[in-house]
Parts: sequence; structure tokens; C-alpha cells
Amino acid sequence: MFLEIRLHGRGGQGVVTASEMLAEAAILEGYHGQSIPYFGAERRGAPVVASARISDKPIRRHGQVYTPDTICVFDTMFVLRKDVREGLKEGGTAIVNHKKFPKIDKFRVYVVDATKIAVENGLMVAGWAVVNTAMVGATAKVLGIISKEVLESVVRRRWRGELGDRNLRATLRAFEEVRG
Amino acid sequence: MFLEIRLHGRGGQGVVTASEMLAEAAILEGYHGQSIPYFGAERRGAPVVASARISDKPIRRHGQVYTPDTICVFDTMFVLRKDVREGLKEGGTAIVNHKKFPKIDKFRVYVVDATKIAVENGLMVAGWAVVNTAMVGATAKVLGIISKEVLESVVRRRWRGELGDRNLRATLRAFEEVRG
Amino acid sequence: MSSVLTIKDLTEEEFTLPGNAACPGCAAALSLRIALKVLGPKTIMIVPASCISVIQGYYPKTPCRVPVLNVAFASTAAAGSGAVAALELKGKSGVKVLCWAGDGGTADIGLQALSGAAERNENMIYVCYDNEAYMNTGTQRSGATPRAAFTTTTVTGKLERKKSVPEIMIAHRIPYVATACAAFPLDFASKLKRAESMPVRGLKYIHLLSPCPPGWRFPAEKTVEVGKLAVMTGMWILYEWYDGGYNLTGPSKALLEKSRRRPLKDYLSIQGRFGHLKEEDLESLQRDVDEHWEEFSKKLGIRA
Amino acid sequence: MSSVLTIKDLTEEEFTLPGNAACPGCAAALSLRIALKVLGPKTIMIVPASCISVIQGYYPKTPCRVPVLNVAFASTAAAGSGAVAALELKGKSGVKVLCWAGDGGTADIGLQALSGAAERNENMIYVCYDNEAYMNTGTQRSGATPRAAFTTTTVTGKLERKKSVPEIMIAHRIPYVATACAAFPLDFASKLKRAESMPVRGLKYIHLLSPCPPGWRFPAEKTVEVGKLAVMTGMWILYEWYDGGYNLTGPSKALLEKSRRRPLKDYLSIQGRFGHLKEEDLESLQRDVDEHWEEFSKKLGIRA
Amino acid sequence: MKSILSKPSEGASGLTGMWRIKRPIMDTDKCNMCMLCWLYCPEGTITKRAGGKPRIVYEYCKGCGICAEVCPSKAIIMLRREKGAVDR
Amino acid sequence: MKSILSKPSEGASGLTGMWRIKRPIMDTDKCNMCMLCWLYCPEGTITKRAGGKPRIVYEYCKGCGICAEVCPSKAIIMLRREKGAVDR
Amino acid sequence: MTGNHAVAYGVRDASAEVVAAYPITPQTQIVEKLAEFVEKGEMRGRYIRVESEHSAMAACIAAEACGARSFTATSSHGLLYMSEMIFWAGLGSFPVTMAVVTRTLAPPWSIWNEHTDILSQRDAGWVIMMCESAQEAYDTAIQAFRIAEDERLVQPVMYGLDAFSVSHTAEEVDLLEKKDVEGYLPPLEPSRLRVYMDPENPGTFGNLVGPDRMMEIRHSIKEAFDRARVVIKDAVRDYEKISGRRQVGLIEEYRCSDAEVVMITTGASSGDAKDAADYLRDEGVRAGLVRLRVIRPLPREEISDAVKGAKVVAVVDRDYSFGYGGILAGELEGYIGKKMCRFVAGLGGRDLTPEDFKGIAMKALEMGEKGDVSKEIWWGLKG
Amino acid sequence: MTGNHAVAYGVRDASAEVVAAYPITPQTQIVEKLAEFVEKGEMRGRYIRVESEHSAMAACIAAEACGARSFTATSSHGLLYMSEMIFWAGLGSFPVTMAVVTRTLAPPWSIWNEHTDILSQRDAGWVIMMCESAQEAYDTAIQAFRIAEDERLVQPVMYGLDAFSVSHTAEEVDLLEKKDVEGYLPPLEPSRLRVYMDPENPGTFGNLVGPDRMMEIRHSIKEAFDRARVVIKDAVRDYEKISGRRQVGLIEEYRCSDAEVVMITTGASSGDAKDAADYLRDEGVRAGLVRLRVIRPLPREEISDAVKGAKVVAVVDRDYSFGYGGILAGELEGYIGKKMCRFVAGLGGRDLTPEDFKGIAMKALEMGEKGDVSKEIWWGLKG
Ligand SMILES: Cc1ncc(C[n+]2csc(CCOP(=O)(O)OP(=O)(O)O)c2C)c(N)n1
Ligand SMILES: Cc1ncc(C[n+]2csc(CCOP(=O)(O)OP(=O)(O)O)c2C)c(N)n1
Ligand code: SF4
Ligand code: SF4
Ligand code: SF4
Ligand code: SF4
Ligand code: SF4
Ligand code: SF4
Ligand SMILES: [Mg+2]
Ligand SMILES: [Mg+2]
Repeated sequence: MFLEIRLHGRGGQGVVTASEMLAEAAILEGYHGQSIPYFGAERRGAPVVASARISDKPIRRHGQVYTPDTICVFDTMFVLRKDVREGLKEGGTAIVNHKKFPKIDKFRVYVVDATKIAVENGLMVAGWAVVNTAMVGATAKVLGIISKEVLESVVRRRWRGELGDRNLRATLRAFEEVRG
Repeated sequence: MFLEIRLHGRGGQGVVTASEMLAEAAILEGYHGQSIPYFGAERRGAPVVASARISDKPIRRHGQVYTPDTICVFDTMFVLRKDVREGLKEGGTAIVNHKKFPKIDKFRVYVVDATKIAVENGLMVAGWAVVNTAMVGATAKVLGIISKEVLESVVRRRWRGELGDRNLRATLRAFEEVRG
Repeated sequence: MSSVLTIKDLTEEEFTLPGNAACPGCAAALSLRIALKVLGPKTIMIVPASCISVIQGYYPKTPCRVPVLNVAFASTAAAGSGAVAALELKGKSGVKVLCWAGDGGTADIGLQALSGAAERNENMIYVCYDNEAYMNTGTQRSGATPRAAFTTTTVTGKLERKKSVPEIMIAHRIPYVATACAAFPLDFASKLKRAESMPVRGLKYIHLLSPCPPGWRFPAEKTVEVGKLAVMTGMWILYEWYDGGYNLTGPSKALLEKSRRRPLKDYLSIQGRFGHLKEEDLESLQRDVDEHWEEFSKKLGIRA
Repeated sequence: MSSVLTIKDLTEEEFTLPGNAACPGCAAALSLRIALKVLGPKTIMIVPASCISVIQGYYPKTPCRVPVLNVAFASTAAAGSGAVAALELKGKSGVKVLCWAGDGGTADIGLQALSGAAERNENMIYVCYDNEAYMNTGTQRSGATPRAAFTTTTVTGKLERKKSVPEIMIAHRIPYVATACAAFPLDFASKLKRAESMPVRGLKYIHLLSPCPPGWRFPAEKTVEVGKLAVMTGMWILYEWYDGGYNLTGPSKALLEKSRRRPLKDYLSIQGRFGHLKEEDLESLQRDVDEHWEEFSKKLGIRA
Repeated sequence: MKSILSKPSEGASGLTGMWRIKRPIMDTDKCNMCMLCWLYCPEGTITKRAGGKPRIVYEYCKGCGICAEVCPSKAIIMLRREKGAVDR
Repeated sequence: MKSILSKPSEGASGLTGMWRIKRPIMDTDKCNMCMLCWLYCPEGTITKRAGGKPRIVYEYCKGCGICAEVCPSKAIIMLRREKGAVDR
Repeated sequence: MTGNHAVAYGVRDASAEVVAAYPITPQTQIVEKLAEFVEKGEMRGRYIRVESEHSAMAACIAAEACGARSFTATSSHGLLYMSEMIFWAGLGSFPVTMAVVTRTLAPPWSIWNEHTDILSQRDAGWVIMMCESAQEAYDTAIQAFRIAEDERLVQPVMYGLDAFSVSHTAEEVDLLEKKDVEGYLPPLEPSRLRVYMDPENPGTFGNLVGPDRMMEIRHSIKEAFDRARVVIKDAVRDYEKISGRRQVGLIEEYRCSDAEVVMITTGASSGDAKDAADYLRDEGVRAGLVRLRVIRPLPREEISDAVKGAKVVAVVDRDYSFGYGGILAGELEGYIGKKMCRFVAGLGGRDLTPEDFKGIAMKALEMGEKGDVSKEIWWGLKG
Repeated sequence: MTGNHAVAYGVRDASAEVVAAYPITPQTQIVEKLAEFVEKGEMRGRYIRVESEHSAMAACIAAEACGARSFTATSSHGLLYMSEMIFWAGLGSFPVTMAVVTRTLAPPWSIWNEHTDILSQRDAGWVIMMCESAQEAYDTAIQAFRIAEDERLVQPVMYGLDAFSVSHTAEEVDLLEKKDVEGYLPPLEPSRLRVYMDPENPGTFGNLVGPDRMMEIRHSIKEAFDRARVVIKDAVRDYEKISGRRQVGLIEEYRCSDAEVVMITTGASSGDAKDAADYLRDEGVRAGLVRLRVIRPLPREEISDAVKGAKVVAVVDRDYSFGYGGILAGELEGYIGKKMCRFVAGLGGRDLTPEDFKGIAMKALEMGEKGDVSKEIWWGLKG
């Protein structure tokens, strides 16, 4: 197995953290995992990209992901942008933070209302919905190789106490609610 | 012709200037000339060495002089030091600032009372007799290839006005008074 | 020498074009926009590594409508000196040199070049926009970070006091030193104008407090409020120094008396970087402010 | 805090051995000799490129009986910081760190490291021996060269004023700042003692005027006289600053009144570096001194 | 010989209006033309209309909300994008 | 493993007495033991004798003349080397 | 864990005593983490928040001189700004260790990967290593202290992490037990130093040396470097024991022995090149790889041995020296000879993928077949 | 006139407009003389008495950006302290010129000759030249501006003077007429620049460049360097016209064509080596010499052509890169091949004389005969 995932969001949404969580979760599941941020001038609200790889063999390469199997779109606004879909393999998967979303023939599209989940769990920073944990939950479900237990431990490592609770709730709810 | 001269004196006596004057005078006489200071921590009173080369062919080498044909000893105190005479060729020439000086079999020794000449011409800096121009005059005479006219112009280039007069007087007097 | 500019005095022309890469609510971007309105197009900007170098976005585009020379982090004032020399030599004395550097690039790694230029009294304007940390690299402490503030290299709060570059510049006895705050753009504009139009040649230095939403951890829309509170609590004093003496300016004029100052807590509590402070820390910081004013008020007496 | 040491307080033990490479009559060598008598053998010296690095003569010998770490020109106070950290960590807090740098290595190329160490308030003593030019390289101007002095890079006299590092250090609000003069070794020794024995941790800075016979162009035996005249004419003021306030010390205490000061000319005229000055230059420099005292006397009032 | 200078242009960092999460909406009727919003807008995305009233350039407005904060007449409100007008 | 430290020794720069052009001569009778000469000698070439009187170490004395200048009792005079005692 | 954090953990586990550092993208995570370790008491050391990189290295040097194990980290312009002190550490034999997150030099500003920065310091008397992954970054952080402080060497060690692709990429990292590391490293004793500031036994470091003695002092460093190979090999061997993981010594040979085309790389993209070699072999091309883990001392013989059997060798430089060429190619030229193709690739942060390396290997084979390898190829250059 | 003064006169005669410099032994005479020229009105330029070398180069760069011809000079530690800005000038294509008086790097302190300092900057995007004599120092000071500002190149130029043996040695120097120099150099117009700060036509220099564009910007500098050979040759040819004196281009070949042993040297001691070659020929040994006047761009082909006929080649490095070897030998290895002997000589100011070069040549012949040239020889090393 060799899976390449690319995550698209905006500064403040926790895109890089999400890709790290996915890689970490895969590792805990016994796979090899890697998370690669693309680093630019990171401003709140500005486009951000990160990638992750999951494999059953050690991952040696270190470049960005150019032909993802899966893309994860944190922000509805971006869905229609060409660069977001660029390189996505035919038959690949798109997981989109949205209420509902048109089917696209070439890809399998999953949607999850991560913003709502984040808002309802109080995951807001300076007016921003921090949707990363929800998106991780949804992606984990779609990938099908990450268990809820592992998700929990990945969340708990990062956020202690009550904040951890809320993030965990968001993660698991998205895990449940994502639909394709 | 290829002549190598090494000058020994102390900080404040103008040793480097003297070697430059000799090289310059040789050039004005139609030879090629070169002056090479040895640069250390130059302190008033501390030992100083410089060298000069005079040749009828262009001088290409740039090292110090290790086997001089002629040494010029600005300071009586140094005369007996081994390092001052080191490398002086057999039959070489020593020009010494001294009232009189014992003959040494292996070398031709010339003396000139440069200190007296400097003092009498008021060439004093902070209690120091600046004997360089006198030593240049004496050396020029001994070398036998530098004329008084050239000496004058070499002195005048360096010191204007009355100071030039005094230096010139010292140079020419040493030119006359040096004896071997 | 106390003419204050009004909104009407500022040209409508923009010299930093919209669509740059500053964070939303960036006071540094705001201040630069104002500064260039005051100085106009005949200005060459020298910019070291900092948020302002990133704000310019990617080659081959730039938002800046004046020439900008980006330079190495430590070299701002030295590059300014070279530019001044060249312009004077070429007879272009109408062109101003504006060095625009962050607090890290001024108080820390650029201080030496600045001090050298100050000693040589180079004829230029130097603005330090002070967001009190290395923001471009993600909020590490700088010499100008205030005591107790959280940064990523002082996770339990900075132990040392803020280095005062304006006071250091005053010790250099250059013709003009002033402080300003991005929340009072007209005060800042007036000082720039004064610096620009001074008859004496030499280095004019303005130290501009520049609130930073992500670095100080407050919402973008609070930039002006936070800046105003910095002044109204007395944490940041607005003043000018020239001809050997100090002047308070703007709202700071009214704050000599302690009772007129807002409690420091008002300023600290709306910023995440002070979120870890306990009551006694707040009190200790309040004492710092009070002492600082006391010391400062004595200096106000001195005008040669 | 005003105990003054006497000759008897100085140990007979020498920590700089005779036969070093200083010029005859060097005030820097004299002062270092005195300093190590005060601080004693448990001192690690940090020395940048300067006359003092040359004075040590050639490997494998050294005149210094305390450990000496020669460091790059710009790095004195930073190296000092590293030494302090290591010593504290190793539990050797009894060992003092003494940074000993020239004016070039302090006011110019070493200023940034010094300012950084001051802001971090590193626990060490920093002495700048100020011979008012780059002497080791043959008398080029430094930031600390006084106005009008001849150097090989200001052959018609320096145009700018002397940069005041002590005032810059005061602007950093470190625990102790003092000036001293090599011609008053006991005043210097007392200040070092004070710096060493202060209860507060932090950077103690002493700026020591250090006459230089070849660089200032006077005969070697006049070193002490020249130094004394610097103080007696008021060209150089002996003071301390701590706890937020200034103290005059030694002969400077008596010189607040202008009439008590010797005419500046007495100081200038015995030095070749001022030999080119005309009468009006002397007057203008005298005015500088008078103004400086006036300004300074106002500061004396301020003790927090 | 090739110049390697970047040239001034709007949107040097793209259509920064895309970064916005809240949208400033100006009620021109409430506006007293004090121009404080113009003065304080970090982006320079408030311009003057012919009539002298301010106008927001949405292509680049990052939605920081400063204009709304400084407006003395509360003529500007910030709308969450989700609920507000459709973005370009 | 080799230390590359220089070791303290007198005469690290040679017999610096050789640099001298004038020689300080002390008249111990005139000396009042104030030790100012000792205090001010840059070289540390004035030491205390058993009796408490100062003594000059000529091997290294550079002849700067400071001791003579600072001596309040004029107990030290500087002799031109040429006319004075023979140097070691 | 990212490569940057791996370094910070390695430095912590090696009980570094003095850390002096200045932030610069993409190194900041290293020093932020270390500052946190120190502030939270997870590390006994001191963290000096210096005002520049020049001061960072100066502080480390002085700390070493006073007997403390010291560390710093920087990148690109920080590295150049401290260059004087880098030479000071190297020529003065201060066993500082330093992580260098390799980044493109300005102007114009760029924060992305390139190796020119670390290579620009290759004359400074430091051992230079490069890390391929976060795991190797951790391992190297620890090994660096062992190598630097080995009594046979006593020289500083720097190691490169490719910007972002190692520094910020999160990967699996096995950490060691603190006590294993303690046993592995020399004791924290000043005796390991050539320069030690000891008031009980005072000496002066660094005063003038005349032309009569200097060359011998330099030669003693050369001799230390002659021993560096063995020192590194020993350090790697002993590390294998405590970690139970295979380690690479001076060079890593990957499917080299029978390869017709061998690529020579260093750093992060070596992994991409290995993948490429596998792909090529799947396609019937016998490709292999030599990765330089160590750049100083330059493992010339090891490399020339490793590539002996190849028809053609492709040196891939992610660095450039104008008027000279790719630096590694230039340095290896004499040892590889007429079959060496020079590729310059991945400058200014341009990414390199397995596809790129496939292309490079094929191009090299093609050039080798045509018999002309003289042209330097800028791989991936746009119109 | 000394080599240092020769440089100062050259800079004056070339009408440099902004000089920014910081003193360091043995460079001081250059800047003292220039300060004097400016103060006494013998030169129209400005002299900025900066507080460090980093600032010196920064000031020169900004002056160039504002259209002024600029110059600085330094040595050893000054060079390292400005290293960041040296790269800035090179990578930013600012045609500054700089004299470097080559001096041994500390620690321990040494003020004497060695070439490691100037070579340590060889990746910075500068043309690098070395002067053999005071005359060549003067000539190079002028030619450097021409080369730097040539529209086909527009890159900075640095040139080395050996400490003391060129810098302080007084020799005969012919000066040119000011007007000849004016005709020779490009006009003092901003148009010659790639970066010009013009309020009438504003642009931004140096803002971020992403991975998508950076490599192409670097490549444009590589292309400029590809043209540098021709630019230098043209500059030399035209200079011969105005000076009426023979000039050396990239390399000087001395009695090379029939030589059995060829020495490769650079800088001051090349003259000693020429004398040695003559002596050896008197003794029946066919010795010759290649002197590198230019080190960047590295004249590889020229050298390999020049030594084609030789039995053995002795590269004499007055520099050292630990863990690598003599730098010139390392760089030329691939172009000289198996007959190259590597000598490291004259480090730390150790003098080199014709006797030394005779010895070196003979040793090389001996090694060549024995068929083993692999050992690096540290010439003149004591006990
Ligand atoms: C020599 C050097 N060291 C470090 C850096 C990395 N760096 C770039 S910008 C920056 C922070 C700038 O801080 P400041 O001057 O306060 O400006 P701000 O980013 O806060 O606006 C740093 C550390 C660099 N570019 N060059
Ligand atoms: C980076 C660097 N630049 C320049 C020098 C050359 N240099 C050595 S000592 C010195 C002058 C020192 O002046 P100062 O600090 O005043 O001490 P002084 O020699 O006057 O005692 C200079 C310029 C150097 N060693 N390093
Ligand atoms: S980090 Fe702060 S200073 Fe920098 S651009 Fe963002 S708001 Fe402005
Ligand atoms: S030049 Fe001056 S400071 Fe330096 S050793 Fe000589 S007298 Fe002392
Ligand atoms: S701030 Fe409000 S009232 Fe003033 S101009 Fe803007 S919208 Fe109108
Ligand atoms: S929201 Fe911010 S960017 Fe938009 S117009 Fe208002 S002040 Fe300007
Ligand atoms: S200064 Fe004079 S009186 Fe005093 S101890 Fe010395 S010699 Fe005696
Ligand atoms: S002459 Fe100078 S060196 Fe000699 S003893 Fe007197 S003070 Fe000391
Ligand atoms: Mg900042
Ligand atoms: Mg000095």
C-alpha cells in the first residue's frame, strides 16, 4: 500500500497539524507515515497546502505530493480552484468540508460539515473555525485504515484536558458523519 | 647585478622608510628595486627588519631576503646579535651606525655615526634619533650606484620644506662621512 | 515644532498597493502605508529580513510603488548609508532614504549598523516598527520583547526588560528621535513629516509600536484598540527628543499623572501573550510602568 | 558605596608578567595590570582583536597569569556570555568573567554583542579601554575618536563627535556603569572592586580612557599627565551610574563649576593628534566641553 | 542585461479578498465621511468615491474588521462570510 | 590530545629592556616609599625590595619614563642610554 | 516527529549544556523546542538567547573553552553571518556541534531548500555530515557530539537537514534511552578539550603565532582530520550497538555493486533517488546510488571504490559555485574521472522526485553512451 | 609604491564613487590612502567610515543599487565577517569591486600571508583574481571595474594581494593617464546595472522568489559566468592598448610548452617560482610554470591545455581545506589527472623562496618517476 494525501486549507485552520495527525495515526496503526508541509508565507486566511504519505514499506522519498490519491479540502471556497485538484489521480478521492457537494465523475467525493462540527464544539480561534480535527476524523474514516482508538490517542497527545475533549468529539463526530 | 640588502633597526628609527628609499633610488638610477618590510608588532624601540633588492633585471621574487649581500645596522645594540648577521654572505658588507667599529674578517664593515648626524640635524621624535635618512645616505655611498642627485629627489619626495632640508643634510652628510 | 497633520493632509494616492501578503489587521502594513503617503514617491526604501520583506509577496510582483532594496537582516542602516552617499554624489539630494526595519532587525542584529550610522550621522530616516518579537520567523523573543511576554523562546514569559532603542539613539545625540504607535497614525505621520523637514542633516529615528494580531494573540480587528491601550495605560510613551530635550506628544501628554493612566491590566488582558500572568505578575508589571514614568518625568525637565 | 582603594589595597602579585609587547608607556597595559590585581587569579579574560591581543606576544608564551580566551573582534560580550553560562552550569560561580576590549571592539564592531549581553544582563564585567582609535592597526578613527582628532582615516580631523558608550550602556539600564581613566588607577580599581562586589547579578560596564603615546602622538612618559589633563580639563568626566542615578568621582567631583576646569587647550596642545587645530577649532572644542558639562550636570540631579 | 526587479502591481500576493472570513458591509447612509476607516485600513482597500464617501475594494479586503472598529458612526458591520453575500 | 595554550612566562616578547632608549635611575635616598612609581609602571618592572623600597627590573623595563614623571620626590631620573651605564 | 524536533531531542538526550542560538526559518523549531526543554527543566543546560548568529557561535566557543558541551543551529544567512566564528571554532579546535537546515541563499529571498549554504563552509575545519531523514537527524545529533569530542579528533561537527523536506517533514523517529546515550558519549569533562580555561592552570588561547610555528599548528588539525574517518566509523559502530539500528558510515551504497549507472547524492532527496533506482531496475535498468553522509572529510576513496563498476556516474548537486559548477561534482571529478556526468538540480527549493532521478539516471546513461559527459546539465530548468 | 598603494591609486584613477571600508592589517594602507584622496579632494568619491566589514559591503551594495561605482578592501577576518554580504553582492549581481589582502585566518592570530581567506569565498558569485606584483595590483584594480560592469557580466570582482609580499612590498608601478582610464571603463551611468533604484521607475529588489522561479534566476548568473572568460580577455586586451604593457589573461604560462615539470601557483610567490624555473633550466631540468591570475571562473581548460606536455605537475596550494586538502589541487584534480602532485606550502606566513620551488619541482619529478603522486606534501614543515 502506498497512499498519498494532499490537504488544502487556509492559514489558521490547522492544515499542517492535520497532516501530521494522519501520518501519526497511520504509524500507530502499524504503517509508515510521513507528513510534509509546504511552507510559504503563512497568513491567517491565506491558502495552505500540506501532504501526507502512508505506506506499508518505509517511506524514503521526501518531495511534495504531486499526484495524490486523496485530497482533503478544508475550505469550501477552494473546491473549485484548479490548483486544488491538480494531479489528483483519476478515481481518486476528495474529502470536502461542505454541507453537500456535487458528484464529480472522475473522483469519489465525500463531504463533511467540518465547520459546523468545529463551531458546535467551540473550536474557534479569533473568529475562525478550526476544522482540522474534524477533517482528520472524516479522512480517517474514508481511508478506512485508522481506528477510532488511534484517533483518540493522536488527539490526546496534542491537546490536554477539556480542549482535548472537544477536539476528540469533533474528530469522532466527523468520523461518523462523513458521507460519500 | 642582483643585490640584496637587509636593514636592522628599532621601531621609530624609520627602517622601512629607509628600505623604500633605497629601492626607489635604485629605480631612479635605472635599476629595478624592491623593498620588503617584515611586519610584526611594531613597537617603539623593538627590533625591526626590512629588506631591499636592487637588480638590473626585473625583480620577480617576493620573499624576504635571507642571504643578504649587505646589511645595514641602524642600532649599535644590535650589532652583536646573531640574527642580525644571519645569512650575510661571506665577503658581504655591513654598514653600521656607530662611531667606530672593529673590523670583522669575513665581512667588509663600514661605520657612520648616524645618531650624531640625526641629532645634530634635529631629527628627533619623542626623544628618538631618527637615523633612517643618514643610514640611507651612508648605504648609497657604499653601494656606489646611487648619486647624490637621486638621493635628494628621494628625500624631497617624502619630506617637504624645512624638514626636507634637514633630512637631506643628514643624508648627504652620512654619504660623505661613512667610512670603511 | 509641533504641527500635527490631519487626515486631509494625507494624499489619497497609495504607495503600497492592495493585495499584499500582510496578515489581516497588520499594524506594520498600515503604518508603512501611512509613511509613504507622508514621504511620497521620491523615497528609496531599505528593508531587511522581516515581516515587511514577506509582505512584498513574490517576484516578479511587488505592492510597493517606491523603489525597495531588500537587504540582509543586519545591514539596514549600513545599506542606507551607502544609498545616501550615492544619491548625494549623483546630485539626487531630493530623493530620501527610508530605512524600515523590525525590532529584531533594529534592537538586536541590526543595532550595530544603526549605531554606526548614528555616529556618522547619516542623512536618512530610520523607522523601527516594533512588534516586540521576531514575527516573521514565528514569534521568538527579541531584545524589544517586553518583560513577561510569551514568545516561542520564552514560553514561561521573558525574564528581561524591553531594550529601549529610542533611549539608545538619544545617547547617540542624533538630531531627532521619536516614539510613535501605529494606532495613532496622524501622530506618526506628523513625526515623519518633522523628521523629513528638519533643517539639520543627519539621522532621524522613529520607533513605532506596531501591534501584531498573531504574534500578540489578539483578534485582527483589535489592532487599533490594543495600540491605543498601549499608550493610554502608559506602557508605551509617545515622545520626541530633539535639541537636547524631550516632549511628550499626543495622548501621552496627559498621562504624567498616574491617575490619568488606564490600568495596565486593560492592555495586558486582551492579549494572549500575557495570558499566563498571575495577579502578582500584573502588579509587578504595573509597578514597572509607574517607575518608568517617574524616571521619565525627570528627564522631561532637561531641555538644553 | 564610595569606598576608594589605596595603593596598600593592591596586591604586590603581578598577573601580567613583564616583558610583554606593549609600547613603552602604554596606559592599556598599565590598567590591565591594575585590573588583575583587583580581580585576582580567579578571573577568565575574554580579549578581542586589539592592542591587548598583540601585547600578549607570541605563542607558546604569554605574559598573562590568568586564563585568556582571545576571540574574534566582534564577539567579546557574546563569548563572555558563553563563558558565564558554562561556569555557572559547572558550578564555578567563584570564577569571574572579565571582558577587556578596545574602543573599536566596543563602540563599533563589538557593540551589538555588548548590547545583546546588556539586554540579557549577563553576569560579567566588561571593561572598554578607550584609546580613541584603532591603534593595533595603526590609528584609524573609531566611533570613540573625539571630534577634530587626526587619525589616518581622518587626516584633516574627525568631523563627528565621540560616541558615548557609557551613555548607551546606561540606556540599557544594567546594574553598573562607570567611566575611569588610566591616569587615576585607584579610582579605576575602586570601580572595578565595586562592580565585582555588587550584590545584583548582571553586566557591569567600565569605560576607561587610556592614553596612547604613539596614537595620540605624545612622548611615552607623558601618559599619566595626558590622562590627568583629560580629566582636569573636563574633556573626560569620571562618574558612576547605578540605581538609576549618577555620581561624579575623583577629581571630576570638583569640576562642575567651569572655572575649576583647566582650559581644554592644555590637554589638546600636548598631543600631536590635535596639532593641526587652529585657535577657532580649540574654542569650538572648548564649547563642546562646556556644553557637555551643562547637559551632564542636569543629569546629575536624577537619582531615582 | 536583464533587470531583476519586481514591478509594482495590485494583488502581488493574489486576490487577498479570498483570505477573508468576515466581510465588511458599509451603510453609506450612516457614514459621516470622517474617513477614519480609510485612514486605518491596513490594506488600502478603502477608497474614496466621487461623492467623497468611502468604498471598499473587496478583491483585496482581507476582512480584518479594523474599519468597523474605528468607525465612529457604526456604519460598517462585519458579516460572517457564510451568511453574507456571495463572494466574487 | 595536545593543548594549544600559551603558557605564562616573563619576557613573552623577549628582553624588552632592549627596547629602552632612556634608563630610569633611582636614587633610593630620595625615595619616600610612596610606591607611586610601582603603581604607575605599565610593565610591572618595579618591585618592592625587602626594605620596602622600590627596585627596577632592567631586563624588561622599557624606559618609558613614567616612573620618573610620577615620582613626587624626583627620586628617579631618566638617563639617555648612550651616556649612561652600559646595558646588560 | 519532524527532523527539527528530532534534532532537539537528540541534543537533549546528549545532555548538551549550553545552547546559544538565533532563530531563522526553517531552523526555528529546533531552538524553540530546546528553549522549551530548558525552561521546563527537561534539560539541565542553559539557553542563551543571543542577538545574532555570530554571537551564537561565539558563545558556544567560549562555553566549550570553559568545559561545557555546546550546540547551536542555524541556516543560510545565519550560517553566513556566523561564518567568521565557524572558522574560529574549526581552526581553534572547539568541539561545538551545529545543525544546519540547508536553505537557499539570498538575494532574492528564498526560504527553500538548497545545499550551497552548508557547503560554503567546507573549508572551516569542521566535520560536515548530511541527514536523509528525521531518524538520521536524531542519530546524527547524538553522534555529532561523540565525533566532535573524540580525543583523536576534537573538532566541531555540523550536519545538514534539508529545509522542509527533512526539517519540517514529520516521520517516525526512535529515541534512545538517556542512559545509553550517556554511556555512548564521552564524559562531560573538560579534559576532552584542547583549549580549557582553567584558573588553576592558566593559559592563553589564541595569541599571535609567527610564520615559524603556524604551519605546524595547522598540520596538527590536518592530522586530526586524517583520523576523522576512523573516529566516525567507530562512532557509528558503537551507535549501532546502543540503538540496535543499522547506521550509515561515510557513504551509503544502494544497489551499487552491479549498477551500470550510479547516482551520487546527499541529503533528503537520496530517498527519492533510491525509489527511482528501484523503479529503474523494475524497468530493466541497473541503477544504483551512493549517498554521501559525510562531506568533510570527503570520502573520495570510498566513493571511487563504490562507483568502480559503473558505466556512468551522475553526480547530483543541489548547490552551485559560479564559475566552477556543482560543488560535489567538482570535488569528486578527479576520483571518478571521465565517466562522470554533472547534474545541477533542485536549486532554490525546486523539488526533486523519483521521476526526476529516473530522468537523471537515464540522461546520464545516454550521455555515457554518446561518450560525451562534459556538459553540466541543469535539471528541470524552465524555458 | 607598495601593492596596497597601487590599489588605492588604481581605484582613484578608476573614479570610484563610493568607498566604504573598515581597517584591518595588512589592508590598512589601501583605505588610509583612499580616505586621504577623498579628504584632500584628489578623488570625487565619498568615503564611508563604516563600523564593520559587514556594513562596508552593505554600503557598497546599496551605493551600486543607486548607481554609484563602489569599492572596498579587506582581509582574512574582515572577509569572513562580511561573508554574508559578499554572497549578497554576488547573488544579487552588484558589480562591486574589492581588494583582498590575503592573510592567515585565526585562531591563533596571525597577520601573515595565506590564501585560504579569499578562497573561502569562492562560491559567492564573484570573479576572483590574484595579483603577482604591485604593478599587477594597480592594473587589476582598474580592470576589475571594467570586468564587473561589463554588460555581459555585471557581477562583482575581488582580487587578492598576498599579505606583505605584495601589499607592503614597494616596487615600480607605472600609472595610467586618467583620461585613458575613463575611455577604458564603462560610463558612470546607472544603466550598466541590473538593479537600479529609480523613483521614476520604481521596482523592488530581492523580495521572495518561490521554487518555481528561483533556479532560472540562478541560471542567469551561471550564463553570465559563462561569458566571463570573454569579458576578462577583452578587458585585458583593451588594457594592453591603453597601457602599452603586456597583460596576463586567465593564466600565465611561463616556459611551459616544453616543460617536463610544471608548477601551478597563484599570487606573489609565482615570481619566486619563475626564478626557480630559470635556475632549474640552468641546471638542465625543464621546469615551467602556470600562474592562475583568475580563480573564478576557474580556467580549467586553459590549465589542462597548458600542462598537457608535462610529465608531472606540481600544484602549490597556499591554502587548506581540512578533510579535503589544498583547494586548487582539489579543484584541478579532474583536469590534470594522474600526474598531479599536491603541495601545501607557505601556510601561516611561512615564506616561499626560489629554493623552495626548486625543491618542489624536483620532488614532483621524483614522485612522478616513482609513479606515485598520491601523497599530499606539506612543504617546509618543521619537525
Ligand atoms: C542573519 C539572519 N539571521 C536570521 C534571519 C531570519 N529572520 C528573518 S526575519 C527574522 C525576524 C525579524 O524580526 P523583526 O526584525 O522583529 O521583524 P518582524 O518579522 O517581527 O516584522 C529573522 C529572525 C535572517 N534572515 N538573517
Ligand atoms: C572582523 C575584523 N575586522 C578587522 C580586524 C582588524 N583589527 C584588529 S585590531 C583592530 C583595531 C582594534 O581597535 P580597538 O578595539 O580600539 O583596540 P586598540 O587596537 O585600539 O587597542 C582592527 C581594526 C579584525 N581583527 N577583525
Ligand atoms: S506577523 Fe504581525 S507584523 Fe507580521 S505581517 Fe502578520 S500582523 Fe504584521
Ligand atoms: S598603540 Fe597605544 S594602546 Fe596600543 S600598545 Fe601601544 S601604547 Fe598601548
Ligand atoms: S469611518 Fe465610518 S463614518 Fe467615517 S468615513 Fe468610514 S464609514 Fe464613514
Ligand atoms: S476589513 Fe480590514 S482590510 Fe477590509 S476594508 Fe476594512 S480595514 Fe480594510
Ligand atoms: S615614586 Fe619616587 S618616592 Fe615614591 S616610591 Fe617610587 S621612587 Fe620612591
Ligand atoms: S621606565 Fe617605565 S617601564 Fe621602566 S620602570 Fe619606569 S615606568 Fe616601568
Ligand atoms: Mg518584530
Ligand atoms: Mg582603540
